[in-house]
Amino acid sequence: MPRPALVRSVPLLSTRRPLGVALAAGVTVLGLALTGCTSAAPQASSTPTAGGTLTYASGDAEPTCLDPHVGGNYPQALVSTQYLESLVSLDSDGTVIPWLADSWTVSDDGLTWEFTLRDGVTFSDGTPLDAAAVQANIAHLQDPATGSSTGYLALAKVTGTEAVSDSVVRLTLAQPDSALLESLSQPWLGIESPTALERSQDDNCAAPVGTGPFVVDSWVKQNAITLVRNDDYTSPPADAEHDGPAYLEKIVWRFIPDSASRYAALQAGEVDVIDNAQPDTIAQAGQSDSIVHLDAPRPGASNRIELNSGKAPFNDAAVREAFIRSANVDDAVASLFQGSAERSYSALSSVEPLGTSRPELFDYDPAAAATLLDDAGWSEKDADGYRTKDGVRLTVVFPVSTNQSIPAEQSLFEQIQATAKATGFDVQLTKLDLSSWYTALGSNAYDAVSAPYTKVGPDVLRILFHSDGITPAPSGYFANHAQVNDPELDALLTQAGQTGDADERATLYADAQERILEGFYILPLYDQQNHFLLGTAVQGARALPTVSTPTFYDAWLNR
Amino acid sequence: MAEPLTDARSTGGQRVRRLGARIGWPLTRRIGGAVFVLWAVATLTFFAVRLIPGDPAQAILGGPGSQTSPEALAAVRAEYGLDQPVIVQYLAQLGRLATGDLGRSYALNMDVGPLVLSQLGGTLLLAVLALTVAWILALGLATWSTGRGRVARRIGSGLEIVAAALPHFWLATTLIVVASVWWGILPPISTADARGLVLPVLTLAIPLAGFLGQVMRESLTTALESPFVLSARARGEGERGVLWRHALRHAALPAIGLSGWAFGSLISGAVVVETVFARPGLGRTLLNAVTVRDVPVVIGVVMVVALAYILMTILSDLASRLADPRPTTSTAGGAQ
Amino acid sequence: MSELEITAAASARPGDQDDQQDGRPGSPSSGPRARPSVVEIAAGLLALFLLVAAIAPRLLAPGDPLAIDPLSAFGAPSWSHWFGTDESGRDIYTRVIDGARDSLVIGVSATLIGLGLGAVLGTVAGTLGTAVDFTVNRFLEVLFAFPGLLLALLFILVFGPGAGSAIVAVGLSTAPGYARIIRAQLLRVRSSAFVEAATVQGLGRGRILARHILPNTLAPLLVLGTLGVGQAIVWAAALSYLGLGAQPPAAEWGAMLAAGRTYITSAWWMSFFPGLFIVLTAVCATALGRAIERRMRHA
Amino acid sequence: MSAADATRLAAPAGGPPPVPALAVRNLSVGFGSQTVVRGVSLELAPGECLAIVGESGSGKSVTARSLLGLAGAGAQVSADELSLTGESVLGLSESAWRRRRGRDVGLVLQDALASLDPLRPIAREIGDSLRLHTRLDGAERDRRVLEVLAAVGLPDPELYAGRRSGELSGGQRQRALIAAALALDPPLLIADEPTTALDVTVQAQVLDLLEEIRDRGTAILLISHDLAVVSRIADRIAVMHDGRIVETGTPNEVLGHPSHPETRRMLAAVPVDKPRGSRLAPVIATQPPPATEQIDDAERLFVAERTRAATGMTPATGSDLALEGIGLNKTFRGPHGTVQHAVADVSFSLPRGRTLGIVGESGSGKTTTARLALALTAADSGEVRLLGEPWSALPEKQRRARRRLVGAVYQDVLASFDPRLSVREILRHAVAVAAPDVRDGTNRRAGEARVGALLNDVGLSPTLLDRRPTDLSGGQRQRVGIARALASRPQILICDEPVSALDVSVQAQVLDLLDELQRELALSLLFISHDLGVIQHVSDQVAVMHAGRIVETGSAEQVFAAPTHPYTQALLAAVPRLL
Repeated sequence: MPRPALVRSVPLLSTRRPLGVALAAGVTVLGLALTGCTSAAPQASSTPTAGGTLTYASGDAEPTCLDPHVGGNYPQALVSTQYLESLVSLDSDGTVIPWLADSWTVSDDGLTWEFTLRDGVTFSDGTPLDAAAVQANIAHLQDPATGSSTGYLALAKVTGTEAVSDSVVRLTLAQPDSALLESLSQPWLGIESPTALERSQDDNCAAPVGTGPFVVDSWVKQNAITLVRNDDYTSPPADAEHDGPAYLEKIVWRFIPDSASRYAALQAGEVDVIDNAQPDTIAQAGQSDSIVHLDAPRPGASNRIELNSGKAPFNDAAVREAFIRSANVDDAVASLFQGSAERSYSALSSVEPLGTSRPELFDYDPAAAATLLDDAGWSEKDADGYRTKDGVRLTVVFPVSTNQSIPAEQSLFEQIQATAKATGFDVQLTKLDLSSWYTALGSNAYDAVSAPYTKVGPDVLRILFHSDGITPAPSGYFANHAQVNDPELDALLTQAGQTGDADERATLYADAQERILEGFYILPLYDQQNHFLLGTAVQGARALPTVSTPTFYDAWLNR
Repeated sequence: MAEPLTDARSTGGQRVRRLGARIGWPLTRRIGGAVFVLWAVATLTFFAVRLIPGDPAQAILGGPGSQTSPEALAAVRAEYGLDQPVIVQYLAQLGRLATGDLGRSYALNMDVGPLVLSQLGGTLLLAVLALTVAWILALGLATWSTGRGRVARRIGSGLEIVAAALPHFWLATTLIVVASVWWGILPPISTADARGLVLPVLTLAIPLAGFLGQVMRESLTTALESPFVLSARARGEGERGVLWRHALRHAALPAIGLSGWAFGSLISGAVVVETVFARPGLGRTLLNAVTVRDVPVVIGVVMVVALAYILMTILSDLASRLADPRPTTSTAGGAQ
Repeated sequence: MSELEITAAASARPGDQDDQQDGRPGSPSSGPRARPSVVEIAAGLLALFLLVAAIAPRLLAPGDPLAIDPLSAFGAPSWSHWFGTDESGRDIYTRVIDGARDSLVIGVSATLIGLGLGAVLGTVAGTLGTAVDFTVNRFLEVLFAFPGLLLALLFILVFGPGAGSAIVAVGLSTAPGYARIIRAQLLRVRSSAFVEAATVQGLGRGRILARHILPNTLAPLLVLGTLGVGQAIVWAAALSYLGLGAQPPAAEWGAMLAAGRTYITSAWWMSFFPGLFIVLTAVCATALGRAIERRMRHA
Repeated sequence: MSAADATRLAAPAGGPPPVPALAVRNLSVGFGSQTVVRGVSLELAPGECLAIVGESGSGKSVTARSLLGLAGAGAQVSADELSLTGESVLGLSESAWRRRRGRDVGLVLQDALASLDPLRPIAREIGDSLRLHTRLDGAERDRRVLEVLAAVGLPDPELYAGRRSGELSGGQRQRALIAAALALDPPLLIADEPTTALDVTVQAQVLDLLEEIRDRGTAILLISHDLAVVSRIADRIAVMHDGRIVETGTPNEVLGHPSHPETRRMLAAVPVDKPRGSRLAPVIATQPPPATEQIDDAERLFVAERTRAATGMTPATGSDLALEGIGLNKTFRGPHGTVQHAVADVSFSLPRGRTLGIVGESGSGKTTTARLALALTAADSGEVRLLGEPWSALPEKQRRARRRLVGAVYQDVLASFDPRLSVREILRHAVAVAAPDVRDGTNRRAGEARVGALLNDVGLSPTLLDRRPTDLSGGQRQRVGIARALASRPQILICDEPVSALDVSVQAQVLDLLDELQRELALSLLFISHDLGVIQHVSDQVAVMHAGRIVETGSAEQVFAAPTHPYTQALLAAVPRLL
């Protein structure tokens, strides 16, 4: 039984995450945790058989629109991976490989890209895939009426498109963007039928039309999306296991928000695959013969607590360091995640090759924390044992999104609350629903927060730590929750985003990470958890190495 | 049991007419009252949701996490009339509601009417089944534990009290663990066939049965001590006959009156149960809509629930009147 | 005077016992003064235990309910941890005992708010004339048409989550029920023979209200309240499940139950014991309420 | 009529001694340690009517129920013999009992409204016995139900078969109940107070019906508290007291030559044909007068006050009418816009110090008249004047000050007490309302004394002061009610059915007390009752009400001796008399 990658065990995380722009790091790409382990199939010897219905149970919120161009969050990516395809993909080593585009070229100044499309591909509504179709997709993403968020930002530097021929499309950029290919590989930039895009947004949201191995058949809100096999499928990515149509006849995509119910459903055989598996169930699955674990940490940022350096008390680096030193994260991760998550000491996901890890900066050292606080003027203690300075209590307001933090993570925060209390921090956890949580962030009513960010490549650092990210959008949204405002860091990140030279880029990102970690802006916890549990009947399922969404093209049922 | 009516035409007809007179006038008043309640519910909800912090335009554009441009926000505000004064928005909303138009969801890219309709069936089915099962459980326990001595009575009323104290979500999880994980006899989530309904229905029905049972037991005791039961026994009626032909009907009266209220509490329970069992339905829709500030959906669901509640109350009144044709009618209780 | 005395003597004759329905001593009206039943004693003891837990938790559980010990997390019930440990290695017994205060405070204050509001609404409706009665009744109907949980949800979303909000929210959503009961009781008392008798005696409206109607209307509140506390705790637990109740690390039972539910398949004790205490409290409250009711009815 | 019935009708009266319908020897029934029936023996032949008479608590109902095996949970029944139609039923199993009930013995209870399931049509109730004991199909049962209904004299049985007990009049209801017991034509019918709640004319009809049934050959065991009622149809009377049968005999023997003191006491208590002012209850001075100093004080105070009250009684105005109703009309709106005239054109006058009796059957408007007199209900037209001054016409605020002049005594006296209050509190409140100094608390001691005096006035021991009314007997309660009415030193007492709920001997005591008080305190009494005997006994003037109108009025002697109105005549004819 070749068990799939338990290589890195990880935390999981739950629902929707806003995705930021992908940046492109030309050639460099990330290896996924699935390395060498693309299949979750327990019986490698069997021959795939066609047919059958696979039931997938998602713990994420049900998308409000199945077209990932609209908005663009992870739940959309999960399901659209089954019916939409991108121009390029990544292989398990992180190398960009052809998908709907056979090949591509870039001009020396990095401002003009030409993609040659694969021959003979048609959308499932019969529309042929051609240059005009790609143009229509880019136009759709850039049209404000679409309401695209993730895809829109990914294409921020694209200023024009042109059909060089039926099969060659040219993109013109305002500035060089070495992350372009990675951006295009993301499911949020999946290519849809231009004919279908002509329809009203409602229709398109209900059943987007792509070139993928499955087709959206029906969507009963709050119940299930039914996907059926695309029998005319011709365009698997270069790293697929087979050609032609998928094995599965049908996928029923369900939403079971309650984690206990979801796992019970898998145990009872009512569903075949669940996502957002909880640590205790992963541990149980490890001892079970009937359930297989698939671990696919997401790329981009690690899961971390961001400390708001924009206001007191964390505008003082010493207090930030004291907080980090006073938090016993290691024990908490060990007990809560039961081996399914590994502690991170980096701003980036462990799947990012350019990540820098500095364990020594995040040691649990309450004594050092106490000294730091004493020196910083927080030397008094009040009746409850909390430190004060000038009569003000050392309070850390920590809003927790119940949508974004799984129970184990919420418990982790409680343990941090408890250990930090010993040093004299009054950590005030507030569980909030997503809207309230964003409102709290938007009104700067937080001292610490944990917000996940998924994105391919180290360019995520620019989004999270460049001072541009402090200014909120009209919606109140901003990505730089640590409110890092460091001109030198800004320069490093801008430069890294535009350089064409891989070594230089690596050095620049390394420097940038040093500044971030040594500035104690963040307390890294672990990778963004992305665990799937599969019934043993499911064979050949794997996660795409782009943003770790599962694909069932190669999957088949061994019942 | 044959209807002992001798002249079905005349007496039956008269009875129908008398019944009609008894119900007719209250019914028209009821309809007036219902319209008022619907209006008030819509108004309250409209302003209550408005009090929740958060920008509706933002909700429309994919929630606060999305990165929207000021232009898009302005466009949406204009499109949905959000730039109008609140009172204008309120009147517009009322106007739409009056014509049966529930408006368009901010978050779900669809009209509220079809959405609510598509979710209504599941919840109604759940609620009606749960109500029925609760009745069966309560009646079963009452009949089992009556006339079997003190111990049985104690056990019966003890079970009722415990059942009424069970939190829905805990009961649901326990049922899942026992029936699905340990025994593997029932699916833990909703399925296309009826098996998937068993656990959700039980989850809702058990606590409710506890309530109904408590109410029923009290009136059952009274009924069993009444002279007409003695009369029936004197005619040779056995325990079972006394119970089914006489006492239970009296015992059921207050519980029938409670059914309107019970329905309301089932809807609250449905919020939890639909989440746990991943069932489509109004409860889950409502919870989601509230968390993303989807005002039209919230109002739409609340209106439909209020309407269903009103209908349920009327039905339970009607049932009370049918079960108890005596002219002194008590209004359906909303008692706890 | 002798004649009157004689009458007095006559009236004391043993034959004058006409209220005893043909001498059936087994009839239910005769027994209830009897000493408390086993169930009542058990409920009383449990109530005492909970009260001690709420007032002086350290007496029953000397440990710190917030003390984490990650390395002994998810411990099954054992000699050192009677109820096991939770995901952070906190002792569940200690937390359950410590949670009594929060849970009881939530249950009691929510019930007080509900009852208070209900009493005011019910009394206002029952005393201030038909116009007010009509208005209040319509208002109550509207509140009834709202699913209780939605009322609570809206309230919490407007005012933010937390124990305080949960208390008010639960109180608000139970108030209409109480109001109806109280109004019905008031109407019954108002049209009762003894109120009429007071009118005949020449008592003024205000005096009748203060001396007869209100005391008799509000007397059942104690029973209602006792019965309501258990339900309020269950309600608050539901809000905690939806993540809208008490905030961490408070050891409120509903929050513990909700947190433990996640681990139901691997650590049943995490949700079992808080759940057990919720149910026990509700049962205990109901049993006590019933006992009080019985005694009041036959007093 | 069924075939069985026909045979029985034809059964010869003579011949060998028939198998007794009921034979009981030495029956004892106990509940726990308490024995309520002690060694009762009875025998009842077919076609015979035996009446068991006794007051509440005498054990007569338990006896009756034991004969059906329905003595109740926890009852210990023992007997040397207990047989129905010659077959022993001692120690029968529950299911064997069930087969006999309804078939071998039928039971008719008091208060048909409660004894017929109010939710089921009477046809179903009657058909139940048929369903349980025969194999008749639905149509046959329906036919038999109609037969029985016709046999009990319900007019238009087809119309009534589908109605529920609440939709019938009292008489119809009682007939239906009897029909239910007779559906299978059992040889023995046990009727437990079958006429108690009924109006006198209806009562007469029901008694006629029972007589008819008896004459058809059914043995009837009639249970009643009312000697006059049973004397009418019983072949033999058994007087029960304290669980024993103390006297048995024919009506002539028992009523004419009562041998047991209990029988004599019961007979004496019957008010019918007893002249106004004569005592009904025996005077037995077994208890010394309360002699504490405090009571003596109270007594003195009370006497002094009474003297004052008597002197101040001289009317300020010239009227010698205590209460006067002039042309009173009151209508109520029915459920569907119908108008019911509860009281139509009623005038009455109550001279000072006298008693006006208003008598009428249920629904005659007498209670509405009482409420109008108390100014609890406003008349549509007409006026009530008090001591010659406006009363009903006053606004309540002004009337309130004068309310202390009028006291009221109620039928359901228990309901008229605030359930939270003890006797002491009830009386203290009543005293306080009338006396401002007591109310202010400035003269608390005087208030206490007055309470004691009142209690003494109505013949109650001060030991009862801290009890609650629920813990008192019915007679004691009514005395407290009277004491409360007297607290404000009223000049007028309005008594609405004050003794209807009481046993006849207790009733006698209360009537004596009222008579006593009237003379002592110079009270004017408006006395309302359905009971002609009581009215005759207490009244100086009588008004007979029927359908909202006063059909006849005059002095008691005149009305009872020579009624002019046909309704009064019918009413008087229906009154059950002792022989």
